[in-house]
Amino acid sequence: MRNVTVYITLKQGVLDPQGKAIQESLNSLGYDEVKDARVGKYLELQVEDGPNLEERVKVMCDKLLANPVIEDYRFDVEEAVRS
Amino acid sequence: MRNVTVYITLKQGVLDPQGKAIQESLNSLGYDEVKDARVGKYLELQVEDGPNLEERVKVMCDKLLANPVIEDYRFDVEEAVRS
Amino acid sequence: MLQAYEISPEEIERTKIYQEMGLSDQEFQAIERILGRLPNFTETGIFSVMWSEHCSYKTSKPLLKKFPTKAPHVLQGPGEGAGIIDIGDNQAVVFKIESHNHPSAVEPYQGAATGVGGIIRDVFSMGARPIALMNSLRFGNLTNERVKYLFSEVVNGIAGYGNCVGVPTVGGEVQFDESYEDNPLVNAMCIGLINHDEIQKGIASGIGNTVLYAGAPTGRDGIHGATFASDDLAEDSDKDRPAVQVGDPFMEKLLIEACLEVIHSDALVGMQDMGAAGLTSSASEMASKAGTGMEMDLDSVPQREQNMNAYELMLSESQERMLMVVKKGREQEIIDVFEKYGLQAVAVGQVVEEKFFRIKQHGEVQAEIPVDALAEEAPVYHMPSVEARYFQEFQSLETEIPYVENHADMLKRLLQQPTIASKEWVYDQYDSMVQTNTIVTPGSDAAVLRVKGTDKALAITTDCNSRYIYLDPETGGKIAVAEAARNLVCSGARPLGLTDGLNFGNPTNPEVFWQMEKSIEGMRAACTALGTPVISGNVSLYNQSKGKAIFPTPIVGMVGLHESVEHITPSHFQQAGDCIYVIGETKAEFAGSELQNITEGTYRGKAPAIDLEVEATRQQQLLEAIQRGLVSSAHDVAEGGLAVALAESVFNGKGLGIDVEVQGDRTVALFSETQSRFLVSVKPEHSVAFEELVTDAVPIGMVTEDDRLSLKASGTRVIEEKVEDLRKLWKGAIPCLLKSEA
Amino acid sequence: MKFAVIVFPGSNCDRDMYHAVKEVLGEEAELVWYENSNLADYDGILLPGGFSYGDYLRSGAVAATSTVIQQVVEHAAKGKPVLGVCNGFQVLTEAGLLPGALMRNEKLSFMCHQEDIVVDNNQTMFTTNYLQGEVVRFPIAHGEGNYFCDEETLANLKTNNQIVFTYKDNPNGSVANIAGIINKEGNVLGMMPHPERAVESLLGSDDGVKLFQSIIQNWREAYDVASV
Ligand SMILES: Nc1ncnc2c1ncn2[C@@H]1O[C@H](COP(=O)(O)OP(=O)(O)O)[C@@H](O)[C@H]1O
Ligand SMILES: [Mg+2]
Repeated sequence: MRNVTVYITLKQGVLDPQGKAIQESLNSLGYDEVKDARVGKYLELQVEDGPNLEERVKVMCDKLLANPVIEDYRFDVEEAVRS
Repeated sequence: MRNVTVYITLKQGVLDPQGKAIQESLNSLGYDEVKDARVGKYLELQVEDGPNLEERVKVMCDKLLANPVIEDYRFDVEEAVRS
Repeated sequence: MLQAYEISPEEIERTKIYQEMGLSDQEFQAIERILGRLPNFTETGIFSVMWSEHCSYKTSKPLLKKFPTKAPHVLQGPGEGAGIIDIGDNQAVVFKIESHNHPSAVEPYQGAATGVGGIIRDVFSMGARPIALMNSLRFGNLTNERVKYLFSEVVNGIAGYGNCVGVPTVGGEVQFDESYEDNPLVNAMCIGLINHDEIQKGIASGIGNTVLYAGAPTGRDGIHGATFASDDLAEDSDKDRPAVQVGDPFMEKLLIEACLEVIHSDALVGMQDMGAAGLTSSASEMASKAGTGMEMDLDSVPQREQNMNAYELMLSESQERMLMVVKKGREQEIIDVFEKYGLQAVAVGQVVEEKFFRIKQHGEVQAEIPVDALAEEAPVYHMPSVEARYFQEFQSLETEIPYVENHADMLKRLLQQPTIASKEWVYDQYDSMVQTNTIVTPGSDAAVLRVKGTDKALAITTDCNSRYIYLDPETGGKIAVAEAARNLVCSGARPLGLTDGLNFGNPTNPEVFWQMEKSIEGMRAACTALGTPVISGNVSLYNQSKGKAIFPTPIVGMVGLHESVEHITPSHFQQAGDCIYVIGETKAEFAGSELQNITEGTYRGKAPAIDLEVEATRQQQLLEAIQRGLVSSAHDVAEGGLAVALAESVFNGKGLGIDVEVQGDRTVALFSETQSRFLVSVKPEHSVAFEELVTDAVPIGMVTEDDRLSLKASGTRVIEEKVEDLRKLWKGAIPCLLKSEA
Repeated sequence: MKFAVIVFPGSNCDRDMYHAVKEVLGEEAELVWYENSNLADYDGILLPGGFSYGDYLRSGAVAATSTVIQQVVEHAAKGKPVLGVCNGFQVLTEAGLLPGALMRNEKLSFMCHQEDIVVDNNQTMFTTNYLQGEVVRFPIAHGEGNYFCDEETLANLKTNNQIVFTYKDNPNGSVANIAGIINKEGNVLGMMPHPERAVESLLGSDDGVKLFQSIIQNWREAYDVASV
C-alpha cells in the first residue's frame, strides 16, 4: 500500500475569494503580518502498489481530481506503508 | 516574507463524506487500487517575518484556521522568500 | 471521556463510573432491581442514554402532559417521530421541531447541519416527503467575535445540509440576547406531506420478522450525545470530541428517496430513524411500542471503524441511519431498493416474543434488558418549583414610559436592532424554492407553500419572544402561541396545530423549573383558546453555562391551512390609496420591549398583558375578512411596536409610502408592544364591510405612492423619512455588524 | 416532443424540471435514473439542478464522469437539444461539453433569490420566444455559480455569440456577467438560473415558460412534426 498525497491549488491568475476572506479575518484578528492566503485541497489516498503507479495517479488527477481550467496539481507518492 | 503552508485534516475517526465520495468515484472509474481517500485543506500564507513566528501561526490555527473539535493541523514555515 | 470499556459490573458499582454517564445513585439501584443483578458496562451505557432527559423526558414528562394533544384532525399526536394533522383529500401534514444546541455551541457548522439532518429523518421515517424546513435561532449580542462566528457557521451549516438535501428552508427566526452568548439555540423544524394510507410507525411487530439496518455505517461519533445534551455546557466541552457528529446530506438525500420508495412495499412493517442514543433507542422503542422483544447481532452492523465494542456500537450517534422491521423472507425486496441508491441495508436481528432487548457480539450476549424498562419504566421526576425571585419585583414595578427625545432617530435605531433588522443575510443563503411549492418566500410573517394538485396551501411560522417569558413565564407562554397563530392568520391561513421546542436551563434549579411549569401552563391556555393542539415537540434542558441559564425559550412551530390559494395575503402594503387600520388598542407596555432594550440595556417590569378571548376573536374576525376578500395585506404588530410594523410593511421595494396619524402619547403609540394587534390595509371600496366585520379596527391613514413614511401624532409631525433610507438601514444592519471589528 | 430528465444520485431539482415540462407545459417527459438509461428514445435531454454526488470534490465533477454522459455527448452530436440548469450546467462544463468552469460565488456563500436576467441571444433554439435584450426574472440558487474562463475563451464566446443569458446585477462574480452559455453548434445550453422554477406566476414568475416553448417549437419545426 502506498500513501499518495495530492495537492490541488487554484491556477495563478484565478481569483481566490476564500483565501482573501481568510487573510482578511486573520488581519482583523490582529495578525497584520499575514499578507496573502491561498486555499487549496489536500487529498490523502491509500493506493495499492502496482506498475506505473505515478502514471496512473496522474491520470486520476487529470480525469477527476483537478479541473485543468482552474486548477493545478502536484502529488507525492510515499514509500510503502503498512496497511 | 515567509511562506507558511498549513495542512488541515479531519481527526481520526471523524466521518469524511467527501473522501468517501472521491474514493468511490475513483473506483467506479476503474481505479480499484484506491482503498481510501481523505480530504483536507491546504493553505499557503505569506507572512512577514518576525519574532515567535511559529508560535503565532499556531495560535492562528487554533483560533481561526482549524476547529480542534474535529480537525488536526500541521504547518511548515519555509525559509525567507522574496516578496 | 470514558475509556475503561472492560470494567466489571462490580467495578462500575464501586467506582460509581455510572455517574459520569449521567446516572444517579438511585437510578443505578433501580437498574439493579430491574435486572436482578448488576448491569455490565454496555448495559449501564444503554440505561444511561435511554434514561437521559433527551430520550426519557424524565423531568419534563409531568409538564408535557398538560398540553392539549387531541382534536378531530390530529391523526398522530406526540410519541412518534413526528405528529400528523389531516388536511383533507386523504392528505396530511407531518411536522416536528428538534434542538441541536450543545453540538452547535462546540462545532457550529456540523452541529447545525446534523440538527437539520436529524429532524428531516424524523419526518420521512413516518413515510412523509419532507417539503419544508424552518429554523429558530438564538445567539448572544452580535458585537462579540465568538457570537459572530457561531452565528455565521450555524447559518452556513443549515444551508450546507438543507440545500444539498433538496428540502427548501422557507423561514424561521433569529433573536439576539446576552443570555445566549455561550449557549446558542439551534432548533430546526421539518414539515412533510403524506397520504393517509402511507403513514408508517416505528413498531417492531410480527415475531420472527427481520430487523434491517440501512444507511451509513456506524462510527465512534457522538457517543453519549444524548447525555451530552442533558448536561450543563462545561467550559471544556471542546474536549468532548466524540459527542460531535459530521453530517452527510448526500447520503441523507439517497436515504429519503430509498425510504419513500420502500414504504410502498407491504414487506415493510415498521421504520424508525436512529437519532439520539442511536441504535439503542430506535431498536428498544420499536420493540416497546409493539409489545415485543428484539435480538440483535452486532457483528452484522456495518462499521466505519475497526474494533468497535458493543458499548460504542449501541451508543454511537452516527448520522444518516435508519432501522426497519420487515417481513421474514422478504428482506431482499427492501435491500434491492436501498442498493439502487447505493446504500447498504443489512439484517442485524429479529423480533422475538420474549420482551427482552438482547444484544450479541462475537457470539456472546453483551446486554439483556427487559424492553419496557428502557422506555416506559424510565424514571419520572417531579422537580421542586419555586417562583423566581425577580418575578414579584417585576410584577410590582409601575409602568414607565421611556423617554424618547427624537422619534425618527429612535425608529432608525430600532430598525437596526439585530432582532428586528432584516434577516435577508440569513435566508438568502438557504434554497427556499426547491421543490417549486414556495409561494411566500422568507421575509413575510409566515412562509406559504402550495400543495401540488390541489387549491390548498400550508402556512408555517416559528415564534417565541423569550424576553416576555423571562419576565412572566405564564403570560409569555401565552404570547408565544398567540404570536405564532397571528402570523399564520395574517397570511390568510387557519392555524391547525403546533410543535414545541422547549429550551430551558437546568431543571434541578427550582426557579428554572418554575419557568418551565408556568410557561407551559400559559402555552396550554393559549392552545386551548386558539384551538391549536400540540402534536409533537422536543425538550432541551441544561442550556446554561457558568451557572447562568438562558432566557426560557419555548419555541412554537405552527402550521396552518389555506383552503384556497386565493386567501393567501401578503404582509406588505400593496397599493397606494388603500386604507390602513390597526386592529386593537395600544397601551403603555414597554417591559421586555426592544425600546427598553435600547433605553435601559436590560429587561424588567410586567410583561405585556394578553387576553386570550380578545386574541381569538380578533384572529377570527381578521381571518374571515381575509377569506371574504376584504384585505389587501396584514401584518402582526410585534417587536418595536407599530412604528416598526408600519415601516416593515413598505419594505418590499414597491416604492410605496404611508401617511398615518396616531393619537395619544407618541412614544406609546409608536413603540409600545401591546399584544393582539394587527396592521391591515384595505381597499377603500371594502372599508365599510371591513369595519363592520372587524370590530376593533381603527383607521390610521393611507398607503401613498411617494416613497415617504409620514407619521403624525395628535396633529404634529413626528416622523418624515424616505422609505428607501429606512430600508437600507434595516437591510444593512446585520451584514454591517458581522463585518465590523470588535 | 419527449424529454428525459436525468436523475443522478443527489439531483434535487429533477422533479421540479419534470413538473415544469410535464404538468405545466404538457409535454412528454420522464425521470431517467442515471444508470439504466437509454437516451436514444428521447428528443431532448434535461440535466437538472441539485447536488449530484453531494457536489463533493467539485460540483458536477463526479456526475460528469458517469457513463450516461457519454450518451449525452452522442445525443448532442446529433444536434438534439441538451439543457443543463445549475448543477446541470456544472456537469456540462466538467464534462467538457461547454467551456469554462463554475467556481465558488465571489462572496463565498450560497444565494437564493430572484434575479433580473438579460436575454443576450434570442437566436438559439432555446430562446427564440424571447425578444433580444429582454429582461426576465428567474430564481438563482447556487453556491458555485461564478462562471470563469480565460480571456481567449471569452473572446471566442463573444465572437460566436455563445453568451445567451447575462445577469443585470452580477450576484456571484461571473466573468462578463455570464449566466448562461451555449455551445458553438447551438444545441447545448448551460445556465445557472432556474427557468423550471419560473413557470407559474403563483410562485413569482412565469418567464421560464418561453424557454421551454422555444425548445418545443423549434424542435417541431425542425422535425416537421405537427403539433398535437
Ligand atoms: N433563521 C431564519 N431562517 C430563515 N428565515 C428566517 C430566519 N429568521 C428570520 N427569517 C425570516 O425573516 C422574516 C422576518 O422574521 P421575524 O422578524 O422573526 O418575523 P415575525 O416577527 O413576523 O415572526 C420571516 O419571513 C422569517 O421567516
Ligand atoms: Mg410577524
